[in-house]
Amino acid sequence: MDDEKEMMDFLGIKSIEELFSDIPESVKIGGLDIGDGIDEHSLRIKAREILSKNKTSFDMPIFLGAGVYQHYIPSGVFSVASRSEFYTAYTPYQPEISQGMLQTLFEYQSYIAELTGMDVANASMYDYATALGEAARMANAINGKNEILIPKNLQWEKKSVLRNYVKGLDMKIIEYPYDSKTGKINIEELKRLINEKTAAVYAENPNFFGVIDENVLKIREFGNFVFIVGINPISLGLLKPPGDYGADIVIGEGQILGNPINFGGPLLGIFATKMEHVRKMPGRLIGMSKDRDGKRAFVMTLQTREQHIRRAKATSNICSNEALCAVFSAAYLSFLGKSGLKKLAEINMGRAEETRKMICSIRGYTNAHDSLHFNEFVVKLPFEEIKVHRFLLSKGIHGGYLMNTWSNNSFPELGNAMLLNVTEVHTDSDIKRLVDALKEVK
Amino acid sequence: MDDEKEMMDFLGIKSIEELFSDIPESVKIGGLDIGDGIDEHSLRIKAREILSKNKTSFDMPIFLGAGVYQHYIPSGVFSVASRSEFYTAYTPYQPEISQGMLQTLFEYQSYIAELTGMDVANASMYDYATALGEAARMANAINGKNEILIPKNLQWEKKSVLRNYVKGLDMKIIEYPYDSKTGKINIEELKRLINEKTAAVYAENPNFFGVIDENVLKIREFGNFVFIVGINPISLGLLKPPGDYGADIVIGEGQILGNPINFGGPLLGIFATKMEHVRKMPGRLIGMSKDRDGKRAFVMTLQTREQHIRRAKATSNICSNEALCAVFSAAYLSFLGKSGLKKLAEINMGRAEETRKMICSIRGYTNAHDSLHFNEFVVKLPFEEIKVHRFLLSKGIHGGYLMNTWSNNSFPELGNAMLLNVTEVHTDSDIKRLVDALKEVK
Amino acid sequence: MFHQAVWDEKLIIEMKGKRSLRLPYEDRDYNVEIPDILKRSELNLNDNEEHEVLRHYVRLSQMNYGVDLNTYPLGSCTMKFNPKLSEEIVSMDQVRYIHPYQDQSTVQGALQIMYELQEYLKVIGGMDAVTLQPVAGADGEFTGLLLVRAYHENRKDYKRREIIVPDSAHGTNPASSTMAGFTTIEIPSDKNGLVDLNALKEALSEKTAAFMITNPNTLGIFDENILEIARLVHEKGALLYYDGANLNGIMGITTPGKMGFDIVHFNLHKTFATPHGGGGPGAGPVGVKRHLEDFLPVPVVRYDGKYYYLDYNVKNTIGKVAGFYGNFAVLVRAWAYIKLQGGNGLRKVTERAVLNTNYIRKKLQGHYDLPYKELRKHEVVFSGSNLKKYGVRTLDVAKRMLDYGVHAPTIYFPLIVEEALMIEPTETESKENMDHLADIMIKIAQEAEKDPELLKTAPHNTAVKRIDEVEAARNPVLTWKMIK
Amino acid sequence: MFHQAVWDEKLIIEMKGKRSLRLPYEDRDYNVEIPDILKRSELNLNDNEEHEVLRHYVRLSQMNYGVDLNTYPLGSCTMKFNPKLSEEIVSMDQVRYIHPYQDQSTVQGALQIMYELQEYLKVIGGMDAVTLQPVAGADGEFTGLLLVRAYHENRKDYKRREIIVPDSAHGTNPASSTMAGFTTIEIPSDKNGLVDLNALKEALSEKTAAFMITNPNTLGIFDENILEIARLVHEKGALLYYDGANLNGIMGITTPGKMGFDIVHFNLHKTFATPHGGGGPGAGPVGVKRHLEDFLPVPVVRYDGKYYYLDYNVKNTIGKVAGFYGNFAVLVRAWAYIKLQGGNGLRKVTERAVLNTNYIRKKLQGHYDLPYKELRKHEVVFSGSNLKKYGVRTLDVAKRMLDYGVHAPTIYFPLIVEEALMIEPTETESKENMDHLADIMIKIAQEAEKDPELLKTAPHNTAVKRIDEVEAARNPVLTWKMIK
Ligand SMILES: Cc1ncc(COP(=O)(O)O)c(C=O)c1O
Ligand SMILES: Cc1ncc(COP(=O)(O)O)c(C=O)c1O
Repeated sequence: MDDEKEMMDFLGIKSIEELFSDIPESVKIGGLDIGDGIDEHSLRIKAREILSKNKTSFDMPIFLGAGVYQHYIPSGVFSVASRSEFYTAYTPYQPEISQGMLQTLFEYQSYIAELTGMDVANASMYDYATALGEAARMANAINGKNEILIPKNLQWEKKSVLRNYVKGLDMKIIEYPYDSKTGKINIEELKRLINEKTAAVYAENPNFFGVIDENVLKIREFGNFVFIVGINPISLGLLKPPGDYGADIVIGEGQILGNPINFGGPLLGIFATKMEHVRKMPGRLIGMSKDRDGKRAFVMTLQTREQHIRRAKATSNICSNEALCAVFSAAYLSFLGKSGLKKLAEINMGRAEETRKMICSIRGYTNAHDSLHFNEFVVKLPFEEIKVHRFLLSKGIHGGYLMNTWSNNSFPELGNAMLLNVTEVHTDSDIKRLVDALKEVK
Repeated sequence: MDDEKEMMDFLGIKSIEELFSDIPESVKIGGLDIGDGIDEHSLRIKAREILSKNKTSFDMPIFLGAGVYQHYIPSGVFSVASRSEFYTAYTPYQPEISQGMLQTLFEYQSYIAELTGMDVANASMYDYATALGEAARMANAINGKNEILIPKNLQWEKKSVLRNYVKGLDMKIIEYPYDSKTGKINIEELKRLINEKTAAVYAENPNFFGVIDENVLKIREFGNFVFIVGINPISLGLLKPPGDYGADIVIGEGQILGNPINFGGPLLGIFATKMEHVRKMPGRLIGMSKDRDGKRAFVMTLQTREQHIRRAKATSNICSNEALCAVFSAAYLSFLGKSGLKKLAEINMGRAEETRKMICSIRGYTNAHDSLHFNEFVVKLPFEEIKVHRFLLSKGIHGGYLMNTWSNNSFPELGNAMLLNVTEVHTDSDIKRLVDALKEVK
Repeated sequence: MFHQAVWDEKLIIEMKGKRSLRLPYEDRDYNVEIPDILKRSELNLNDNEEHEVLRHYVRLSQMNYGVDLNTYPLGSCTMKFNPKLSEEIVSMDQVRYIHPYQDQSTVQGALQIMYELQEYLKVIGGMDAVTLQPVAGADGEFTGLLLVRAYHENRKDYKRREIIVPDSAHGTNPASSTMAGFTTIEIPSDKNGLVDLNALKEALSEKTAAFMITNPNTLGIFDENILEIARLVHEKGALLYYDGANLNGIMGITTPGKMGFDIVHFNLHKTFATPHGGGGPGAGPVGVKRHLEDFLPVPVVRYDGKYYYLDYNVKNTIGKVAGFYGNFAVLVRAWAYIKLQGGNGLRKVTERAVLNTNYIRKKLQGHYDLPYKELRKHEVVFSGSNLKKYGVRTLDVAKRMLDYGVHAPTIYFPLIVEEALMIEPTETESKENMDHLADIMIKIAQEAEKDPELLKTAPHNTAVKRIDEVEAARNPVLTWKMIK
Repeated sequence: MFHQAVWDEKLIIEMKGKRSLRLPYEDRDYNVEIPDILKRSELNLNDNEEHEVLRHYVRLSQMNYGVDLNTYPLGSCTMKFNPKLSEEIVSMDQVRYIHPYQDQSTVQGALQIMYELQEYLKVIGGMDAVTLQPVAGADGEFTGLLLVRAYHENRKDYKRREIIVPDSAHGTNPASSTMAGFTTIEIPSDKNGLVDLNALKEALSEKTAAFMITNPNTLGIFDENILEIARLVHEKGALLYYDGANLNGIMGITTPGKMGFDIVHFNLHKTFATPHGGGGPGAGPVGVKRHLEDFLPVPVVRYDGKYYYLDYNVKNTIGKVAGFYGNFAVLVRAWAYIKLQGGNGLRKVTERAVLNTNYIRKKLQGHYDLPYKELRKHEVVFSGSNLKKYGVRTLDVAKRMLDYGVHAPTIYFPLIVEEALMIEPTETESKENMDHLADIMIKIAQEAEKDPELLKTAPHNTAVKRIDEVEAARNPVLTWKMIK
């Protein structure tokens, strides 16, 4: 109070109102009708009250994946990310006093480049979906062409985001089909659709059905388009990196690497490319340099691509990104290391495949796609999707993603079907409960 | 693995066993039969499973105090105490690299000295009970006498701990009575019991009944003993500090100042005294000094009182203390500040007194002590203690401390009685629920 | 004197160790038969002990500056105190461990918080509807501009493909405009740093889709002509867009809605005290007036009086702008912040932010050039051009500030001020801190005269000395595999 | 090169601000009528903004060294990595917000964890019963010695009032002995640093209540005569007490029970990886053999196969040694640590700790004097007396180590080694770290010869330079009101 008085005296004003004398009376409002503030403790109680209405994966097993995934997050990851020097920092505009964040992001970029087999990765995009949008725009910037081929069985949210991202470029989105038996790319059809207007081909491995698709290996040779590959970063502990099969851009969901799902946000868009394309790349890049003593130092670099310098001509409008999520992921990958990542990929694949077999041996439940899967898979159900879902819920189990009920895609060929995800966090007993419950549905 | 191999090669050993060749085979064991280790995530699940059997004060209002108290702890206190530079440090044996902890403890000492009105406070004792034990021993060290007078209505746990602490000195513990109408010290009786053998008189304000007792003001003039006063540190926002009425030693429970109750531990023993007694004081002391550049610096001091130097002649055996709890308290007091502490004392007293009145206006429930109370009070019940308790529990309310059922003290003059605590964390609705439920017991 | 921690920290890949952290179910054998052609052959990573990883990042964190350490007067960024309770709340299982596709009956708490936040933002922005989906300010802009486009196209008005922005605009404004398929027309500010009404009039046409501004603008000056601007824009059939990054200067005093804006994005990580995370995540909800409501992204959170639900039925929805429902954990923090402040509290936030700004403005006047008028809202832009005579640039002033253990202001933005030093103290800095900040800056102005080398070689007390940024861009080393 | 963070940090009382943090129900009026004579008149504190308080302590924390930063080879203290999951668990509401007097049906989770921990410690200690109540190692010793006393007195053997300890014992041992009303008899170690059997025999008598040792001892040497020692002690009707601070050297290889000890205290904050908190809280549970079980403090946690409960019916209980049931939140962490390790894991902990110790022992041999034999368990004590010729003391070596960003070993303990440097690496240090530590210490030994001043004026890279400890003790300034 006294402080404010002193400051007002210094300014020679009698009331705070004077500081707002430049705001026309006609636009002033009487106040904000949103109630009074409350003290911290009352909010602590209130937040617990409200949030207790949520059921978490500790309250019931949840077999949902479909874009974001439950994984074990080492407690140390939270310790790192909750260092207030990290989380209360702004973008490292003054690098000399921000080496911690810069080096961590440099490590993140390096990890992603290593995993994807690409030359460079940026310091983050918002999420997988917007990374796809940015990738499509970048393809257009690279070759000036206007058509992008995407899988028909792409998650509808990604399609929708992509549509918005390329709208400004008047790019055409063309869907290529998949083989309904295997769930893999219909590679002949894809080949047929590629022509001189093709700016980019986008393929996912594993795809939305969880199917591992070796067809991605063939796409590069189909032409001179920008080849965009979407990955699950953990699967790269086992699978060939897209860099090895000619990808120009690799995108994916980085939430998977040590970030909690948080009801779907914040997430972390992975974005990697080849060095030759780097100046067309969206997003922030951290580079290694030296300080005036010749000591290794890190700094934001190639900023001339970015909006604060290039404005209307920037490669993207992105400014705030998901830096802290990248910190989570750098720490996560460091805790896991090479052996952990490989092992984790194995565990995911192994346990999901086991579960798939168990479920598909129940009468009426069948395998939708006769392929290898990473950590999720589609099962055809003998009952209405929603019925199975509700029955499971009544048993305290949250089933998978309902392929036709919840998706704006439709998959009529699947009939009633559920996309089930199994990772290392699903216990033996969780899986047994799921299988037992499925047996009981009638 | 390789590391270990390299180290073994360096040592010229072939197996780790060789490092244990000095342990006689006859004492070796086959292993520890406590099961296999589990991974972090499985433990995360298990811990939640087990702990979910606890009901917290967010699950039900809890009107228990009786030594440890529920208070609002600013979230920032946890942020401070969870800085790993603080919590993963050892005792600051190398002060130059430990200024953070040392300054914080110096601030804690200063806060306690200020609150209690004493010259100095140590950096912590284990808890209130052991602080009493140490105070009694210190009294004996000061004047060589052997009798300590304590209130009859002292919490039985404290009596028991005290007995153990003075056992080695063969001190005699004498209980002085209280006035059953007011719950205050029977001051004439106390005066009568004091004589030339009296090493110390111990009095509490507020006392175990929550009663505020102005009789403490008279005790000093009864003689030349060591006057030990037990306090609730928050009450000192309103009440005269014991330093003002002649206390030689002030003790209390520091948990109250920003530490969670944690099922009763860790706690924080407050211990303050006069400068003239400082060399008889138990526990660690932080002092201010200078470094070789003349810069202010902090350091552990007067260590010649302590066990690592004085060994069998030390003032106490305490080594590890409750430093981190003192950090909680220093941060807590800083967040509250002078105005907060005063206000908090008012809120506690005000709300508890209001609740007391509400309860005592229910037919059959009566005021046990016709006095002012701080934040707890004894109510005489019209039914068996345990019956009232169980009824409340069935209504999702945890009542107060059962004076005769749970205490090894007995308070026959009270009949069925409950010690109820109300602080700022008890909401209006909690209190209403309690009062309404009490009305319903039959 | 201040010195930042210095650890000669290796890159994680340069460390050596073995993995100590165990995974669930890792002791079993899995028969994973990937076709050879798809099998990964190499993975150039290392293994590390949990302990060493932790130390590595804790040490790195000590070499980073955050608002929890000291003053962070980064203009336009609104670096205010981030309540710790928000962090406590978002670390609850009920926030972390819920999946966006969960049956809505199992996430009523999450939906309630989102709904309440939507309602609060409507009031604060003076808008009729809000989407929480955009995940950053720029994403909010992009969303807003997609709405602009959808609005005009819905009216079959396809020729409106121009967005006008003032030259004082943040870079994201033109960049977002491009992303949404518009051409950006930049108009110069007038001599007061404000919208030049004549220039605006000239630029406006039937091709104008929207005029995009922030008020107070990036100089921290409130444009008193705002109603006239709104009239001009609307008269031409265009929409008026509000960049909410500067909401901290007017919250509770006025609203974008009241000023005539049709669309506003909120920067929750600025105005609403969610931590910036070293560069993100943020959240950039968008509010619109009634006539744009039907275009909002799906889903929208609704409440039927008993049950919260996600509504995908938005008539002319533009679809989605991010994968799910926005940055939920950031939304929760903003919700908590608003709950703590309440309506009066938010107004006080603004009042104090503006008081602080004008206080430091007056303290520094005379030591640094102050272009344009005196009265500012939540931020003030000085110019360091008075120090040029000593061979010292604003960059040097900024670097030297770091030596005193405070962060530098935003520099070289907005572009219309030469050698700009853009200071935003925010409401959470005490007078004591601002006096301290002013003392430092005044001292540095004196140092510039007496010992310009000291500034030009600054910083001296940070983990590293001044970095060669040119070299970094000339020979980019962007990953550890590019290190030679 | 390493530099610790330096902030010229005020005392909190020297700061200025107003309280920004609101209390529940603070807006009401309370009619609090305290009699004037009991009313406080003055309270010399200040008010501060939440933000500033937070920054103050965050900055201070950067000027503190913890095991999360780097190697912390403090002998006898077992500074190992503290699992982060333990911190996550104890921050749950179900740990923080439960009251010790709660109806036991509402704290079954807490009681289960305590019960399980008791059972684990029984096995690890080779004991028959355990109390979790003592809140530190020294409190465990005190409790153990009260049990010794109760045991003898129960047998009407009142003359046993002597506790024998070796001269290598930790200071808490004799101090605890005094507290429990015993006289301490210190016996010299033999030329191997071990219990001198003859001295022990001489000291033992009908007055001996117990012999208190640790094995491996504070030199890190395992006393091979332990069974003989146990025989001698028991033969004289005395008890054998195990100071568990050194359990990290034998866990899973042997147990105190197997070695013939009657009583053991555990240092959970050492062996069981609970963080030391900058000086505490710790936890010092005590295990006993059957013949002492009836004397344990109340309550004991029991389990009837369905229900966990607190049992106050212990026949000859000594009563209580702390206010409630021990340092519960510390117990939970130790429980978590044991769960993570399991039986085999704990054995591996010991193996690696011992391997690390002998590795660094061999690396440093020749650079520092190594008194006594080579083979050590979990710690090793060197002597810096070889550097005396350069005018350098162990203290100087320790201070110089800080300049390299590592913590110093324990110095001047045990007392039987001149200029002692007591190194305990623990199992959680990697080979790389130990090589680094050895390199630093070797380099310092060289510096001692070449540039002794460098050591005598060390440290140079810490927040403050070497502190005048003598002045601090001569004119104690123990609170801010004592500052002149
Ligand atoms: C005025 C202004 N507009 C827009 C933005 C972009 O916001 P974001 O970084 O959240 O994308 C910023 C951020 O600095 C800004 O200051
Ligand atoms: C050998 C030994 N015994 C006993 C203790 C005392 O333990 P605490 O500090 O937990 O009281 C210590 C602590 O340093 C010790 O090293």
